[in-house]
Amino acid sequence: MDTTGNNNQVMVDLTRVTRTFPPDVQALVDVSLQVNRGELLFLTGMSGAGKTTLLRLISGIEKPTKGYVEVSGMDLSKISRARLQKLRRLIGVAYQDFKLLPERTVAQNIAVSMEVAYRSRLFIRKQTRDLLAQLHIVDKHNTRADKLSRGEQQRVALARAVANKPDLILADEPTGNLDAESTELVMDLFHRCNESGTTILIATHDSSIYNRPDSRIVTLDCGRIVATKQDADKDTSEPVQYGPETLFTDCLKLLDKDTSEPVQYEPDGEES
Amino acid sequence: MDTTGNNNQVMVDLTRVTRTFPPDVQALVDVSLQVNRGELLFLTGMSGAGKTTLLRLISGIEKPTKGYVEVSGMDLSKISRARLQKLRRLIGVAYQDFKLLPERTVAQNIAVSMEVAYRSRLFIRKQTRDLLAQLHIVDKHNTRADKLSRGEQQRVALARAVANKPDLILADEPTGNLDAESTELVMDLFHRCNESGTTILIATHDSSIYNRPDSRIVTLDCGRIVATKQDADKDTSEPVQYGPETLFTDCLKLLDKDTSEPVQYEPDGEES
Amino acid sequence: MNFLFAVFSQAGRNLLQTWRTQILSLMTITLSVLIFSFFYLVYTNALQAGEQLGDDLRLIVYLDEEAVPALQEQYREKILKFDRVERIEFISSLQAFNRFKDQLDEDQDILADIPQDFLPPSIEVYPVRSLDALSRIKRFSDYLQTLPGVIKVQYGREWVERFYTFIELLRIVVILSGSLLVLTTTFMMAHSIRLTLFTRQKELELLHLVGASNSYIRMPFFLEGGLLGLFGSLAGIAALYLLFNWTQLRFAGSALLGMFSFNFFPLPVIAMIIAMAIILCACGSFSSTRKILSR
Amino acid sequence: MNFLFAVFSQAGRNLLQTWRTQILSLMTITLSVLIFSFFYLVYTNALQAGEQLGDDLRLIVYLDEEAVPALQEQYREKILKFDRVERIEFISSLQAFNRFKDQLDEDQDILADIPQDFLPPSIEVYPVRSLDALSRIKRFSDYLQTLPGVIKVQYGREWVERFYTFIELLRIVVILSGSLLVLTTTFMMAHSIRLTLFTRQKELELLHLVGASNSYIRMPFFLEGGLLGLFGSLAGIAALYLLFNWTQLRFAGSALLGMFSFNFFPLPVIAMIIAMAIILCACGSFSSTRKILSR
Ligand SMILES: Nc1ncnc2c1ncn2[C@@H]1O[C@H](COP(=O)(O)OP(=O)(O)OP(=O)(O)O)[C@@H](O)[C@H]1O
Ligand SMILES: Nc1ncnc2c1ncn2[C@@H]1O[C@H](COP(=O)(O)OP(=O)(O)OP(=O)(O)O)[C@@H](O)[C@H]1O
Ligand SMILES: [Mg+2]
Ligand SMILES: [Mg+2]
Repeated sequence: MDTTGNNNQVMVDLTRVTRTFPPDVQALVDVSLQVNRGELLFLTGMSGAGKTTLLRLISGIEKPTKGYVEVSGMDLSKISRARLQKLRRLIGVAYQDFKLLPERTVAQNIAVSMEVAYRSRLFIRKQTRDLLAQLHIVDKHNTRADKLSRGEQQRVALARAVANKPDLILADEPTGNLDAESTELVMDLFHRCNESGTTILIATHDSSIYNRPDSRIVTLDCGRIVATKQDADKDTSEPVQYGPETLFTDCLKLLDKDTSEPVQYEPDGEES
Repeated sequence: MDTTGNNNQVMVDLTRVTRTFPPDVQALVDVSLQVNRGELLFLTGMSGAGKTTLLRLISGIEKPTKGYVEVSGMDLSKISRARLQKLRRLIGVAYQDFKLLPERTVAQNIAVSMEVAYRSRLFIRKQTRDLLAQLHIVDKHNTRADKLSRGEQQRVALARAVANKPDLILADEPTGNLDAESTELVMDLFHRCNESGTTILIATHDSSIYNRPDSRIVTLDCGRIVATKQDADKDTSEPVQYGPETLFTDCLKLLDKDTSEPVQYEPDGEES
Repeated sequence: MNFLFAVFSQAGRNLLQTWRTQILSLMTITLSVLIFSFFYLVYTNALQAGEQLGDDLRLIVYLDEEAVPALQEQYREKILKFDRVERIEFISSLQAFNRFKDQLDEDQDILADIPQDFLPPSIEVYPVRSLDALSRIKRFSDYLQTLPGVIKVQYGREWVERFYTFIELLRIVVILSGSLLVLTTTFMMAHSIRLTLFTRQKELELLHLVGASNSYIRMPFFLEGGLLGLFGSLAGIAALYLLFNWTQLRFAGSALLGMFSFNFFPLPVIAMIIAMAIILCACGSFSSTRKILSR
Repeated sequence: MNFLFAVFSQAGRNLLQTWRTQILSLMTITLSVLIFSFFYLVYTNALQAGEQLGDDLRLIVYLDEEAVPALQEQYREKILKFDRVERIEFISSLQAFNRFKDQLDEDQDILADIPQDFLPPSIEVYPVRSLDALSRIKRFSDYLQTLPGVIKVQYGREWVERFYTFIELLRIVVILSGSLLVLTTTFMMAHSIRLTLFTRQKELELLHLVGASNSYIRMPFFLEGGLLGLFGSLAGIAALYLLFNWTQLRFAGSALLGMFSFNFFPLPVIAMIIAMAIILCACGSFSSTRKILSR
């Protein structure tokens, strides 16, 4: 699979990215992050820290308020729509809310990511079969997505993200609904992909999957990168370590809100 | 709050309940389970084991194929629609897929469960405020539900389940999208509810929340109850311990499928 | 108290929150009411016009000799048997001659040498003025022909037939397009209801799940439907009224409107249309929730 | 190859999977085509009928004395200046007397004593037969009145006016209901498209997210729209044809249809209607995706 754009070592490059939402939510503040090709990176942080927002910026669904997002050497704010579409076909995203089509079968859901890249039917069938087998849901091949248990849906979403053999996989909380055993299956799949050269970003709360010695972990807190645990055996040029904040403090923004400016309730507006 | 039906000690009583889905999915097989009033019970099991199906049977959304489901002394298959509706108002359910209304604000979403019970506006406002504070999402009071992060949505779903001070709380994977700290908040909330007499059933994969000494744990595997870890200090009449199966075996049904009857792919039907 | 409050605040909130769909629904209802009342107005006015047009629709029955009073009575009896006849008038030869003279106007002198009884005496029969009567004139004329002493029955056959044809055509057009429109509006309503259900399905399911009583779920729909019906039909009637006035202004000068007097609906009819719209919308909206509640 | 295959299988799958909405859309299109072609048919036939009805629409210009050939030429010239005149005919006193005698039929003997020139000579003017001409007759008659030697101009003024009125009325009804229907069908289409988008929104969003190219997303819509347009318009035309035949059978006996010959559309018109429907539906469906793709 050819990668569009220049072929340097950096897959994802965020430069001082800030993303705010109206009215005054600061989802990401001044975040800089480089992810090399072939890396497996874990993104952690409290709920609401900005992990999903970061992944959405990388896949071009969200635009940064400030700063630059480069993927595979291309600045997302500058490329044409057609190029962005091509780029997206090289990125497999497993969304936190899955985004499955409820009325389609499992096989059809997985096929979507390959069909848009005009893969042959043979390839599609083989990939679907393989992935379902690896994730232990072969018997759900022709079941409608909305008839699946939540954990099965999660695995289907993962299979879809991986199916088209993308260069970059973004997995948002990929094991939230999975038991220990299924988590193992999923992580095996990711490791296999990673070994064959795919760059993988995983946003997760599940310490059992990121507390391995060989993983690089980036921790967000209230939209800022507060800690980076460096991968031991791979060398990256800049070991980032921001600010004086402690890990997992209760969100400062939240505390601020609670004390200094009392939350407004709009006594009449809330239920009429 | 008055509980309809006779006032015996058993809140939920499942008697040899079987639930199958077409074409041949056995979601629950011959399950018997008693939950006493005021109990806190954890339901675990692999993905696809039947936890959600069990909870849906208890809240009357799903009907058993065989067997009886009694809640608060009433057989769900026999009571009238109006009674079922009344009963549901006494059960708070936090769904695995949240079922929030995306276009309503957080406050409106939480208010729904209280409004259908014709609570006063004052009560609704106070409860909403309290719960949001307890779950650390006060600042999201007037945010639309679809603008929240997934973990925030999960907490809103929990708040809605708890808001109407129900007699029975069914929480399906309540911490799947939450970090350790938020999980703590949620479990605190559950414990407080439990102490004030509410019966709570929690379906979860998260061993960090059920591996406490004082909790009763029921483990499902392929629709059957395979193990029950008895609560140490409370006494219940029948400590159930089924079959010779080991805990968390790979699903037998799945293995069966894989070997004896090869999965049919419908070569032509899958993508046309 | 709490129930009523809950229902009203539900309905209000829904109207606010789904206002785009609601406006589409409102316009659907407005359009439907406009269409129905338009065709109803055309139909009633066509009937009225039909009644007015009969004015000159007399049949002239030529007699072979002057009818004496006794004979006149006999004729009158035989002709008035038909309840469709408004009045009859006996015209003697002399009266006919005078009329002819009046018609010739300035050229009266050409009649100077002609005997005053050269025109036969006649009976003029005025049928009841209605659309309906037009279609029977031919049969009626055939009947009159059979009376003793009648030479010939004359009427503006060609014109009457054409007239009849046109009214009939108008009627066919009105009825066919009316029924097409019934189909269309039924369809639009179906579309509207499907849209409403699509936008609300999630909410209804949730309400169902948290144990809302049937009336809690349905009453807001009923209220909203009623409100939409009220405003939609008011707007529809108003639009029709504007259209009606515009037409009248537009054709104020032409002979067309000088001939017939067109009338808008009287108030009771308007009230009835609005009431019907409210009831239909409220019930339609109410019953649209049935499918979801039956689960 | 792969692209075409993907697009066709997408379109096919969508038609299968959302067939309930598709049937609703198909019926919408059928109804719209039926309505449009119905009014078009009524309108063209009304125009045709209007041309036929002018048949007896002559103006009789009474002259004070017999016109000699030279004078006749002069009159002819002056009258034919109006391009709305089809032909004129000179009637001498004798010809008029003979016609009157024919009209009186068996009662011819009453004319025995009357001089053969008691009726004035006249010119009969036949205007072009068209709806349009009707409205000008009064003005034309006024003009003829000013010609030298003309005593009086006579025509079936009352009837002509009424006729005109009715044709005008028919036209207003057709036009007003036509425009109401344009509104209605526009509306139904809007409803239909909204419904389609509602049922497909999730899918479109997903396709967008996984990087489907614009044409991959839009072509199936284009194809489906075209197919719906084709089948919808075929069904609509078929329905109209059935309706047309039913009407003709229904009124086969009446004078109405004996007078005018009503015609269905010729093939080229049918082909054009179908082509228009296909193009409109394909483009409408195509452009409906714009909103989602612009994100
Ligand atoms: N579209 C939006 N509009 C407004 N606020 C938003 C929007 N999307 C996200 N936010 C807010 O931005 C913050 C970060 O959200 P994000 O989804 O990135 O968190 P997260 O780290 O993924 O959390 P979780 O672990 O709960 O999924 C949250 O406070 C959220 O409420
Ligand atoms: N409506 C349905 N139709 C068909 N099969 C169903 C339906 N609902 C559930 N199933 C199947 O029943 C089995 C049990 O489902 P259930 O949702 O109870 O699992 P679970 O224990 O909640 O799993 P998870 O932890 O993944 O949520 C699964 O194999 C699922 O595919
Ligand atoms: Mg997230
Ligand atoms: Mg589940």
